Amino acid sequence: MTPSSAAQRSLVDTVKAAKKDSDAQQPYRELGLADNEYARIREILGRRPTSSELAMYSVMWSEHCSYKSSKVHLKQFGDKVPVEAKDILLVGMGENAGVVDIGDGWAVTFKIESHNHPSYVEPHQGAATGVGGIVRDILTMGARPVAVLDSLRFGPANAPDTARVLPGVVSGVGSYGNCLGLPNIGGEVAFDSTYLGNPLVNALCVGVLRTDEIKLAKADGPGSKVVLFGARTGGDGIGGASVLASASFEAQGKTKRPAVQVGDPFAEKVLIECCLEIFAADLVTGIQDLGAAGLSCATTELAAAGTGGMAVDLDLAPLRDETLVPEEILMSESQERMMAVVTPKNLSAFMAICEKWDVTATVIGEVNDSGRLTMRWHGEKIVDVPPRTLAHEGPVYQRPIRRPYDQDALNGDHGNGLPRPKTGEKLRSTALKLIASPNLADKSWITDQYDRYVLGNTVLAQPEDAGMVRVTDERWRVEHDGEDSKLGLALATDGNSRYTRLDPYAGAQLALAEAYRNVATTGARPLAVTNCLNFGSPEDPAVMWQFSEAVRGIADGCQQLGIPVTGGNVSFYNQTGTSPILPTPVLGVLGLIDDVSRRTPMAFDQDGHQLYLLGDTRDEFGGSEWAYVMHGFLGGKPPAVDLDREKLLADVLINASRDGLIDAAHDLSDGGLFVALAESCLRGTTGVRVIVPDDVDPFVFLFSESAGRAIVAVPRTEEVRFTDMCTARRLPATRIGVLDVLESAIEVQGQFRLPLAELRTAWASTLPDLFG
Amino acid sequence: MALSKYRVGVVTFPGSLDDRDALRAVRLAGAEPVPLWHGEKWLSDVVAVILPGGFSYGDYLRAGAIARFSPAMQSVIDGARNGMPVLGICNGFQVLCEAHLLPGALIRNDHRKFVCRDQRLRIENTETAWTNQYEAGQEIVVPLKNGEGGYVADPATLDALEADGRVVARYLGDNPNGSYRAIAGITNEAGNVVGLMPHPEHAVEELTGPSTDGLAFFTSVLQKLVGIPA
Amino acid sequence: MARVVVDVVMKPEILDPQGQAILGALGRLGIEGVRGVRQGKHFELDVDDSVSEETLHRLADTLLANPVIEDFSIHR
Amino acid sequence: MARVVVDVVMKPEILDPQGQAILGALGRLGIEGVRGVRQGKHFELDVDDSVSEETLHRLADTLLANPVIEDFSIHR
Ligand SMILES: Nc1ncnc2c1ncn2[C@@H]1O[C@H](COP(=O)(O)OP(=O)(O)O)[C@@H](O)[C@H]1O
Ligand SMILES: [Mg+2]
Repeated sequence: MTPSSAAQRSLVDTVKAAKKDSDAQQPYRELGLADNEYARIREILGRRPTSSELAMYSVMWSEHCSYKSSKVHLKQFGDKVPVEAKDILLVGMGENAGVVDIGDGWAVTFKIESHNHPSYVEPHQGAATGVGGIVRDILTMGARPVAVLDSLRFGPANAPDTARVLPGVVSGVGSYGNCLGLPNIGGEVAFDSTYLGNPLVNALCVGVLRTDEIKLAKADGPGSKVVLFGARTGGDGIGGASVLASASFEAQGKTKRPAVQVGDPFAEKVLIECCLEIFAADLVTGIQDLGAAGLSCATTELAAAGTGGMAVDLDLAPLRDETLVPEEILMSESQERMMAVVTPKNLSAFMAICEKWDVTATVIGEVNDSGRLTMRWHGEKIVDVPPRTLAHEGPVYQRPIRRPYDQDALNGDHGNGLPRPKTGEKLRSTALKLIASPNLADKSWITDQYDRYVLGNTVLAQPEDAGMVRVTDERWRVEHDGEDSKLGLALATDGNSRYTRLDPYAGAQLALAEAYRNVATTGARPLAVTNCLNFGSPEDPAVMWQFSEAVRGIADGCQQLGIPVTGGNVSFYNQTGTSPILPTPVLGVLGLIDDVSRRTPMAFDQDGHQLYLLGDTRDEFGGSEWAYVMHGFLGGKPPAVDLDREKLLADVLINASRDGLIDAAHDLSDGGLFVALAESCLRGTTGVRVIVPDDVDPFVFLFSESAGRAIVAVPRTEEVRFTDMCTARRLPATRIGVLDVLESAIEVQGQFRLPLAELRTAWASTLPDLFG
Repeated sequence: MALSKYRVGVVTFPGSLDDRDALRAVRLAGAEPVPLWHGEKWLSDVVAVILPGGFSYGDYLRAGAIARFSPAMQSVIDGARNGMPVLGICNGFQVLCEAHLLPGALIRNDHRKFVCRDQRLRIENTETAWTNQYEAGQEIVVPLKNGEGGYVADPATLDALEADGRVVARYLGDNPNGSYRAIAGITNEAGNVVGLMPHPEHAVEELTGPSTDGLAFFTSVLQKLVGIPA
Repeated sequence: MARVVVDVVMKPEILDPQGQAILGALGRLGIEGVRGVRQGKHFELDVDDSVSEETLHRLADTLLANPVIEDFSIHR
Repeated sequence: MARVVVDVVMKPEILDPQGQAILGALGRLGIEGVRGVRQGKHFELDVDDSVSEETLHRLADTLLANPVIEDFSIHR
């Protein structure tokens, strides 16, 4: 034994000691536990917790892990699961990620998660480890991760701190995903001063598995071995533990532990391949990734979900830093680690695969039926707890809720008096200014740093409305004469914080509707939903009102659209000082397409195709990009939500794609029709000639953000069939122009003409000019 | 003669990423794709080898620096010296340079960012084992994606490469990574070893690539093996 | 004009994936006896004599190193 | 056990984009008087005393540096 471990051993707090000096003072408040929470821990244990137990309760009962403020609200997602969705949900909320059945023996798992605060402190590593964490969640379900998306929010594009945060976040998302070999197929980027001191980094991962291969986080079968594998445990991300350490070890001159984690994507790539080989050989009975709360979370969740007991020798955990004490090991958030439950019979085969991939694997414990999770440190018992009390029976709060005092004033200040462009010339300059504004400008400075091709199944990627990948693998080809599957899945994420500030219920539904519409625009049928709820402090009743309204909006919206919420993540305490960020629920929608070759892209490439606008355009500028860019104004009401209309629109887009009636389609959202036209033209090779319908104001026509709309390019030969379809289904479809290869411009007849070259320069130069 | 009897190997190193894509391209070209593991010396009777893209060993030190020492590479190096066709794509190109099968080196892109985009190239040498199905001067579009894709070598080496016609492909339009003389790919003197920074294996299917221009790299090697002159 | 060297290394408690990868490769190279490797950055600056210690320190602290995860040393 | 440092720098004739970028950023930071910056790699090795000079040289020459583009120096 080295001298340092001898020293540690003598200082370690044991169950025996805790029974003896049950009244010893403990730094539970510094660890974020409330008086009543600490009292409950004592009640559960019948004594004071050991410092290791205190460390475990403090992380497991934190807001982040226990969902103590959000649980009562999130319950609605389960209660309101649409009937039509029940039989596709193979695994619902509560596991690492939900799993949905997509037919042909395939299943899909997907989830979005935040890594906001670390990305502010160390943008590159914070964002990188955010990607790493969500990928492990997907892997844990038994799936091969097949794509990622990222939803990003930064302060003003020209703010000096954005120049620090954005390039780091982008290189972090990029380098981690690229190095794992996962195509990045979509996401979003938005700028607003609300995020200056608190950027948002939300990452989504999707994985594919066979329906009979789902893995769950449970430790089943007494005698089974508990294996910790992957990277060694270091002192990463245990800011909280330093409180404990300093309380007991200050005299020893303990160094401060870093609050940020550094990721090793190469280690994760190897871990993924190693796990997939282990899964294919069917060698685990349960598996859990180590994310937030590290070993505390993995051991308690596995034990709580299985036979019920587990005994761990914590000193067997391989360490990167030999000076770590048990409390720190339990709280460490070192990346690229997994925990598996393996029967003794399978153990040697399991270890052999780990060896092949050069992955460190160590048996650190065993499953039992004691109903207790116990841990020893060099033979001394330091933990003895009922695991459910950590994993599932944490505190639950009904936080006070109050509508913000300024909500009525905000909604009443509708901005109808804001000066609007009246002449063709003014409309033209408005169009140019909008398209060059950071929120609407070309994002390829960012997305060109992401590999979208790797794995060879990417059918659509950014800037398309949704990313789409083919679902196929070697096993499929073997079973189908060497042919790849035609099945595809589509994914889109959306969120609009201004809409949500104006009306959190409607704003969240608008985000849901937009992601849903984006998926349908590509020809895929929306199937399931994930969400990342980025809000301020739950202790602020006004924030809690926004939160509860948003959750209610999502739950009701999903029920109405007939697609279930399968999982997600809550990120509270997004604030600068005491100012919360604008409420930012980000919705991810997954869709399915039977035949990827029928996908609908956004590019206008087809000379002479007729341009149709689907849906109704109203005078709706509350929370709009126009009000924000041209007037710096936020007020009024967001656009009206009509989910039945969204469903109808989606039906038409999906059927038209399947029947070959449309060759291009693009959803209308921020910036309205003009922006959609510009994006489709710049993506393709043709210009458009557009006619403003007689009874419509050109400004409203071009820039309103009414929901439930899309533009489509219809071949002349299919025009009758297409319009018949819309008429039969009662979807308003207005012919507004024609694609024209000779007219290399957007020409709005009678108003203005904007050459595509000029448009492209304005659109494409904004981000490079800012970020180099 | 049926082409598919030809076994073309793709080496997977820890951290290889585009190995599956390379295997798919081999299959679509009509050969039999054979996955090879970096830890095995035995090349499973393949007649040609592809070193795929990715980040072998994380590329932390220098791209390709560690992979070159693997057992499989020892056999690949021997094979290459004896005329076996070897194609290194992206990370594979870096490995070939580190292994001194090709001259020069690849360094961090001059703009210091990873770049993924559809790249126009001109095929400059159609005599190699991997490019004989292209026409001289043919322009193609294939994906490019790299962080360390800047090709560098001393002026004498560059001049020699040019003089011998060993520049296989050159970037057209903006130089995407600062490569000297816009070099995208080179070959050895014998023309059996080719290193290429862009990714032809991502341009073999209409559905998933910007074009199918990349397929000819994989059919070229079959023509070479069958012995039909290009 | 003076040559100043700034070396930047990861803080000891932070994971150094680069060093780990090199350590793993040594076995294959047949090199024994290397117990630990950490990889950092090495900067060589040519600076006017007028440049003060404080300036160099600020330069290292803000641009060359990220003090959240890295330590640096300056050799003039 | 000994601490050995190996510094690796690009040969002068090879372009160093990272050094250039730092030079460019100095202006924005308001730092004057820095005329040139080159970025290289810095390795800290913990080696047994038994490890010979030749072994270290081989390690630097074959693994840590690529002699085609880089020079190295070893400090024991
Ligand atoms: N906003 C949300 N909507 C639906 N499910 C949620 C949401 N937030 C969290 N969940 C679910 O709660 C469970 C625990 O979440 P989390 O702690 O983020 O998982 P993990 O432990 O894998 O990081 C997961 O099943 C997750 O999907
Ligand atoms: Mg998890």
